[in-house]
Amino acid sequence: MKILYFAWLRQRIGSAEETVTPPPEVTSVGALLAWLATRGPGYAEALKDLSVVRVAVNQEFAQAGDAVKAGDEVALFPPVTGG
Amino acid sequence: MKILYFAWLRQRIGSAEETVTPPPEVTSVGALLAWLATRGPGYAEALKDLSVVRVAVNQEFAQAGDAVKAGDEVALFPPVTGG
Amino acid sequence: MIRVQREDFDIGAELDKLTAGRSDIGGLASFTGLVRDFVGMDKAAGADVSAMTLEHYPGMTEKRLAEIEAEANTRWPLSASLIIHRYGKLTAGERIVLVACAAAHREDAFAACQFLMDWLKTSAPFWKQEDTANGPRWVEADAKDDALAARWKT
Amino acid sequence: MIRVQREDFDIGAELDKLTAGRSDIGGLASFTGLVRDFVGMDKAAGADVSAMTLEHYPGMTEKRLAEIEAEANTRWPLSASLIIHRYGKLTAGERIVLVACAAAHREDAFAACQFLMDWLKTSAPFWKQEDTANGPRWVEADAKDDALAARWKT
Repeated sequence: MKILYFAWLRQRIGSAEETVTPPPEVTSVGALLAWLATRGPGYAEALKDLSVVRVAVNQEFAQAGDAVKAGDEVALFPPVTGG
Repeated sequence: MKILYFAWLRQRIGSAEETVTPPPEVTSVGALLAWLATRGPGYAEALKDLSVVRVAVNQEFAQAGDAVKAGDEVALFPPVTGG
Repeated sequence: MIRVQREDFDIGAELDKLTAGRSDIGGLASFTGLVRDFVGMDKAAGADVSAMTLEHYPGMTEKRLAEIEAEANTRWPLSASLIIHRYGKLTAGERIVLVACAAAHREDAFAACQFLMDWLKTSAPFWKQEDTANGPRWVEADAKDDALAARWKT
Repeated sequence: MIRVQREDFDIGAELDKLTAGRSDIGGLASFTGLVRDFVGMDKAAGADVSAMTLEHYPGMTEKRLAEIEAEANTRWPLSASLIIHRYGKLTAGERIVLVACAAAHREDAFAACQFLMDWLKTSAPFWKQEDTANGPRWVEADAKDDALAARWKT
């Protein structure tokens, strides 16, 4: 599973992109975020307030209950501020 | 008093501009329109439906009750359609 | 700034001038009106229009446009505003009018731009005569424009 | 048409292309977003901004913009539409985004243009980091933008 990080999530986690293999019980966006938060202090810090974290699965906005699976491209980023 | 006509009012009356001296009792926009309508068949035709006639006195929109006097520039035209 | 002119205008050059050297502007809204080749709401149902002639009231036109622009600047905190309106004979596809409003925030720029168009449509002394397949025809005022302008009454 | 690019764009050339050779267009509404040199609603109260860096999500950005543009074309009868959004480092006064909508009638052009800006602000994956006098600062999403976008929910 490819994980992408943008904006301050990228900075706090210290990585723009990584390939991870979560345990088999991680089948939803919510479970994935909880698992990522255990990967280190930068992750825990970046993911401590999920109200400012948005997720896209395969480039579509996704909610905590949406499914994730091996091979997906999952992106984590703050609320968007373009325009 | 200078009278200007625009758009189809100009065409029906057959004049873009004329200088007139209405009788002294003509002191309002309404009275002026009534007097102009007596000046010929083109005028009567052009001024038969005042709901589609707009008036400006000295380049400001005016209503039937507003005053007119010698020396004024009075313009008669249809509802505007620019833009 | 307002301009009433026979000549065409260059949208890009006009908009660039409005924001040149400024860095307090967050948004620039603009509207360009063009000569449409059909009458009314529906292309299929409308008569063809090959050209139109815009008549105006020199003097009062400039005065009204300046008043309308001043009113927009009273209602919204604009960094810059512009109205250019042409007159004379224009063929289908030609530009008629350009309205642009710049502001720190986009809502103000959009609102002022729409306000200027709505007011201009209903209170600036211009009249359109269209050359249609059925002969020349004075455009009648559209009740829809009065309704749009009425949005801004305070 | 949508474009995501590092380079600047020429507003006049882009708008001219949109209407070139067309005579069924009555109105062209456009919005240009620029880098403002201050933070927040009030210039006097805000920190100075000398530049900003726009980060985006290549792939998803283009996809979202195309979806947003398609949605606008479903909601309004548009003759043409355009979204250009830049990324990378931009200094104060530089152009960020251009949105333009052409339609037979001005209400449709204006509404679609505002809709595109509101949706783009809240759902296209771009993030702004400002260089302020107090150091770099990630721009926070504005609740006002969510409210503006909520107008269009059906």
